[in-house]
Amino acid sequence: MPLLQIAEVTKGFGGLKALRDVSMQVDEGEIVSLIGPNGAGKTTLFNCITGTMPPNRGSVRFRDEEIVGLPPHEVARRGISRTFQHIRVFGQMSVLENVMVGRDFKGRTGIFSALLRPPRVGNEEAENRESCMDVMALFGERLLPRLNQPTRELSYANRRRVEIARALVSGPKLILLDEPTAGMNPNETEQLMDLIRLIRDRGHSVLVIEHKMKVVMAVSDRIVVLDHGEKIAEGPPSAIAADPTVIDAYMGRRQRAQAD
Amino acid sequence: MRSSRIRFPKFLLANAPVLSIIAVLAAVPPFITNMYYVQVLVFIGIYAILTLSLNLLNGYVGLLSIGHAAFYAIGAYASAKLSMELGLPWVLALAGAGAIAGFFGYLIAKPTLRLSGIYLTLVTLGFNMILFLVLQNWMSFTNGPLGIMDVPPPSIFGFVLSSRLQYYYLILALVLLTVLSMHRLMTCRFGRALTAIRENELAAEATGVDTTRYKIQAFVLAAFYAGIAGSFYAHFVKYISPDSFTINESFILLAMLAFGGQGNLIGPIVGAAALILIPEAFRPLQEYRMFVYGGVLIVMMLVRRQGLLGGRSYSLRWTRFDSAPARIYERGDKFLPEG
Amino acid sequence: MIKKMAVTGMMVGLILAGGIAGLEPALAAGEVKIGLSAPLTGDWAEYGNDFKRAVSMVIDKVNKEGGINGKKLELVIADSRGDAKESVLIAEKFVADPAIIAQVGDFSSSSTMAAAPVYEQAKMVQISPTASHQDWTKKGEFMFRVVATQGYEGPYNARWAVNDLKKKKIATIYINNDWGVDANKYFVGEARRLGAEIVAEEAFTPGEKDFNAVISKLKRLEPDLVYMPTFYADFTAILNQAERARFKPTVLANSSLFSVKTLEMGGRAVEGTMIPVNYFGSDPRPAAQNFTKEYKALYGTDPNQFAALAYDAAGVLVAALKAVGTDSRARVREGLIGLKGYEGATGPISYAEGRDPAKLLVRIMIKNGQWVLYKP
Amino acid sequence: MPSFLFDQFINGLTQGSVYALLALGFTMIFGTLRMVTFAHGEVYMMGAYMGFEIIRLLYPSFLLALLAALVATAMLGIVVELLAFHFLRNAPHATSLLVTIGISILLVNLAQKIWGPETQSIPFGRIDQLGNFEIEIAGVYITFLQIAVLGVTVLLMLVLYFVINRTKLGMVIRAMAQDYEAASAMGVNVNVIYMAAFAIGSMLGGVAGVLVGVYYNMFYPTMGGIYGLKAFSASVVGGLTSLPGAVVAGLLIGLVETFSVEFGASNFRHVFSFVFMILILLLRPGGLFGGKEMAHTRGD
Repeated sequence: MPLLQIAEVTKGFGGLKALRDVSMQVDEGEIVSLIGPNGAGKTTLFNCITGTMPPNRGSVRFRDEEIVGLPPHEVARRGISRTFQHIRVFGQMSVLENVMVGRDFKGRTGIFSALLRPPRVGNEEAENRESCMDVMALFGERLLPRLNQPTRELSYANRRRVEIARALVSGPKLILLDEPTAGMNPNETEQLMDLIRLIRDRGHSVLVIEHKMKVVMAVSDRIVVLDHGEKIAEGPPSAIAADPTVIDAYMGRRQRAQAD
Repeated sequence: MRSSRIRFPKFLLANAPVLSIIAVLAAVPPFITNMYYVQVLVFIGIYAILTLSLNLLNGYVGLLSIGHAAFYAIGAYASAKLSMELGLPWVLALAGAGAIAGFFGYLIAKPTLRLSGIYLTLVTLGFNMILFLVLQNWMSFTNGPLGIMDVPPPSIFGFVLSSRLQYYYLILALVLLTVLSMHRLMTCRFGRALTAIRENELAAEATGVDTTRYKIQAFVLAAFYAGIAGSFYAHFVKYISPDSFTINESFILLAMLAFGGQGNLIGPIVGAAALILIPEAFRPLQEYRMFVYGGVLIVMMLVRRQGLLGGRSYSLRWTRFDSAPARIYERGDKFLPEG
Repeated sequence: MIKKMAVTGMMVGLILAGGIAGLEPALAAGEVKIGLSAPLTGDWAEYGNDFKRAVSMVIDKVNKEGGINGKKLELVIADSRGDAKESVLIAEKFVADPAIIAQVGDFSSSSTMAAAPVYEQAKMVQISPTASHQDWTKKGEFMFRVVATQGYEGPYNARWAVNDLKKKKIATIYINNDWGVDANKYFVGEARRLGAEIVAEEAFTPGEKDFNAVISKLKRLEPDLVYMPTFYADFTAILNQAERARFKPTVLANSSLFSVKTLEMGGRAVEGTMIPVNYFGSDPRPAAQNFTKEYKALYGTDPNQFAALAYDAAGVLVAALKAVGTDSRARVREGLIGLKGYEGATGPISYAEGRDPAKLLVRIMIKNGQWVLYKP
Repeated sequence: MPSFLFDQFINGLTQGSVYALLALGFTMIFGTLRMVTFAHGEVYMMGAYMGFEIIRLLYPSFLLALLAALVATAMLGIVVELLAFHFLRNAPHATSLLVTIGISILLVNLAQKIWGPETQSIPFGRIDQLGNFEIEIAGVYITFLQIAVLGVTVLLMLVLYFVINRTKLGMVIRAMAQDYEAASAMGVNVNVIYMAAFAIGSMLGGVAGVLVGVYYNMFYPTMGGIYGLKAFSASVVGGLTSLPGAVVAGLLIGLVETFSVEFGASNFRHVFSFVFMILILLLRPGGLFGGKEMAHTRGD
């Protein structure tokens, strides 16, 4: 039974059809890459999965439960966390606080327990801090020295790492990474590839949108290719690299442009 | 294991700045002979609570509400009615007033939270206008423009307040309770969720924060605190009428918050104090006083838009003596910059 | 960096200026002060300034005549903006200054009532020229009123309308503030008791300008008299708009309308309006004549009802001080109660039977654009 | 239709056109700047006083009065835009809102100092010289001023509608309303256009001031207050960015208020317009005619 089952998802904005009958799946412990030219509907598919923008038609089943129509926070609580194409961190909050928010939905401190502060609240906070430290340790020296720094003062790559740490800290079953290596230099990209593998080894399945073919080919177990809102190919990296329709989708555009 | 004997002085030293402020506020007033100054402090207390409650919405969650005086009014009228017609002792009337104001906060928040920015602001403005007009025209219940008179003084377990100093200590206690409760709320999961909503609502939602529920809770809390301030005002002045709760009152609260700075617990208090002291200090100018008020507002917004103390969160603790529960994140510790 | 300096400079400047201004002015030995709390800004600024002019006139005159037992009187004026919070703080400021022996003010009932407990506790006389809330004087022993309450003027007008003018179908248009609500309630109560039929009671929110809707409604109901407890601005607006709609009812109103502004802004639309007044420009009584002459000489305009009431408030206070001296606040109260035969601009004032003075009302009306004595 | 209903209908239209005229100014300013201003009531008041001074002192002609009001309110509008928006271009809403509140406090007190707190009016002699004929329809007398207010409102709306939708300046203003950074990237001198739009909005306030001031013949420093907020609710109900919406909403509110007086709830007349505003905000956040997409948070 696949972890994530997407069937005939369609999403339109007025006349424009961003996604047309897209079906795919992600299995336990798998790294699936979602590739395609700009505007192919990749981020829109992410938004359909996470509930930010529910699809017009089609179903998304996660661990055999239909999640279309659920608000984004319910989807997150069921074990799907995500990062965004344009980094969305809580700028004025410190790095530690940012990551702690990722795990806060597991806590039970409401208004009254916050006011009365039973010992449970203290333990919960400490426990939360503890798991945040574990996750941030994955990034070695990058985040740990900057725990109390406001996130807006961090470099682009570090802010991206905070976003990933925030998505990881709640121990999601499936993590959606939206162009994680965008804006990173080759060295940082290399480190991120190791991180993605590490994430998979720690038991999280990964669905990643990526443009750098080097990363896609090296990291993915399977690749899904979207073009103009339609799935045009799916399969292991080797098959996709040789697939004529994929090449046409990427290259064809240039040839057709030259022909006109 | 640290014995508590050593921990207690550490606690004192760490919170020395806060404790010393409270000590001064508690010890000095009995020696002030001129009751006028004590009375000004009482009004600063009332408006500090109101501005802090507005800060919950504007400062922490980023919802611009310009009708906050409506909850202040609901608290005042509810408390007066509860104590005069149901004969409730003041403490219950206070809690009742807060609860009723909170309930109205819920009524306003529930249907309007899916609206964005300026539209939500306009609903709060509309609500303030409607409430003012209802208070002014519902003769049978609120006695309309004649207002409600002879509101009984507050009494705590039978002890009836009479001297202005007693009122001062009561409002001081209420302000401290407000600040303590807001501090506790803000430094745990609840506070992080509100700030996350302000910083980036979409990311907060995707990270598992039920933004709608938290925004409603923030509204209910803000209304509750404003209701508490309203209840104190009613029993302190003992006469309430609609024209103390007009839209101008909401503008004054907004001005205090913007002037003092929002997003932390100190800015609103400083703002409330400043915008009560300035008109009082310039009273001899009589009608030119309002020119100073308007002018100061404009200059502050142009020169320092986050207000005097806005834009960052302050901790009044001396971290060197921090006796907070044993720090468990050693790994991060060794990287932490000193102090 | 400049911004930082600008802000700190501004704050330091404010605090310094505030500190100096807020300091208690050094108490000259034996100096006696009277406090005046009135709305110098805000919606009721106009009437606050009437207070300021009339009361300063009285104080200056007394000082010219050598003050009270040789001591000069100083007037401390504070702007309450007609706001309850401000008037409570002003009350505290006055009460805290030992030199202030009594207080005149405030204009609106709400600010007067909010401040009453402060004056009561300090046993300082609070005399309001215009506060009309029926139960205000019950708030304490030190609350004195100069204007006749609506509990007195309302029934008086009702008797005038029903018994003397023989009107049976009456409508009312009243301003929806504390004064207007009382004025309407007591008039309508008495008028119904006397057998008249009240066809409509129309309240309007202060600041309202468009009365066409109310006028069209009343035109349909055809009342034979319209009772209008309002101020001159709303009153003239209603009647101007009524004239345009060819609706010319018999109009009875209140002493609040006695002012040259009513004539100026009303023109022919207000012809025939009848009102009872305490003070009346061409009232032959010497007290009224002197006041009118002095006020016109000093300020160049004819005084209105509110100026006359403030003039009398200061007048009775001075009379009381002359009687009981200026050393104790509480004795000022006795001075006022013991006042005998005080002739004010608004008629004789005595607090013997109670602190709501029974004021004799004179009936006047507008004829050829002038206020004249009313002749049936 | 019984004559008194028709009579009230005319009253409703006149009252409504006053709100509509004022709402046009709000809509113009909000439509371009996306900023709410609380000083517009006071700009309207200043415009009224300008008209008052010209007609009273100089020469009782509407045109001259309107001209003076236009010039004064345009300058005032530029000052407000400069203080409240120009320097605070990327500041949060609340900051600019507060500066406009500060400005409105200053303007009211300034007017109280210059013209005194009491209500003033144009002497009757001068008013009649402005031309005061009436027409009578079915027993109802409609004065020249009532027609003027309604006529000018509709005229201004058409002119503005044309300017906004058919001229180059209009196109630029609409572009800036969507995304002023993009517009400035396209070489649009954003600051000048903002000032122009704000000046036009304020001039609308000036026209309203003269017309409404003379119609009611009442001039006092706090005349901007309740009318400012009422016009505000009209422009919100109209959709905050739609000029025809503001006019229709203003007329609608005028009619609702008038008939609420007719059917017995005269002191609740003002409550209806704000209840009306909240209902519209909840049910049709974009207002009657406003763009729908403005209201919802967009996920991207």
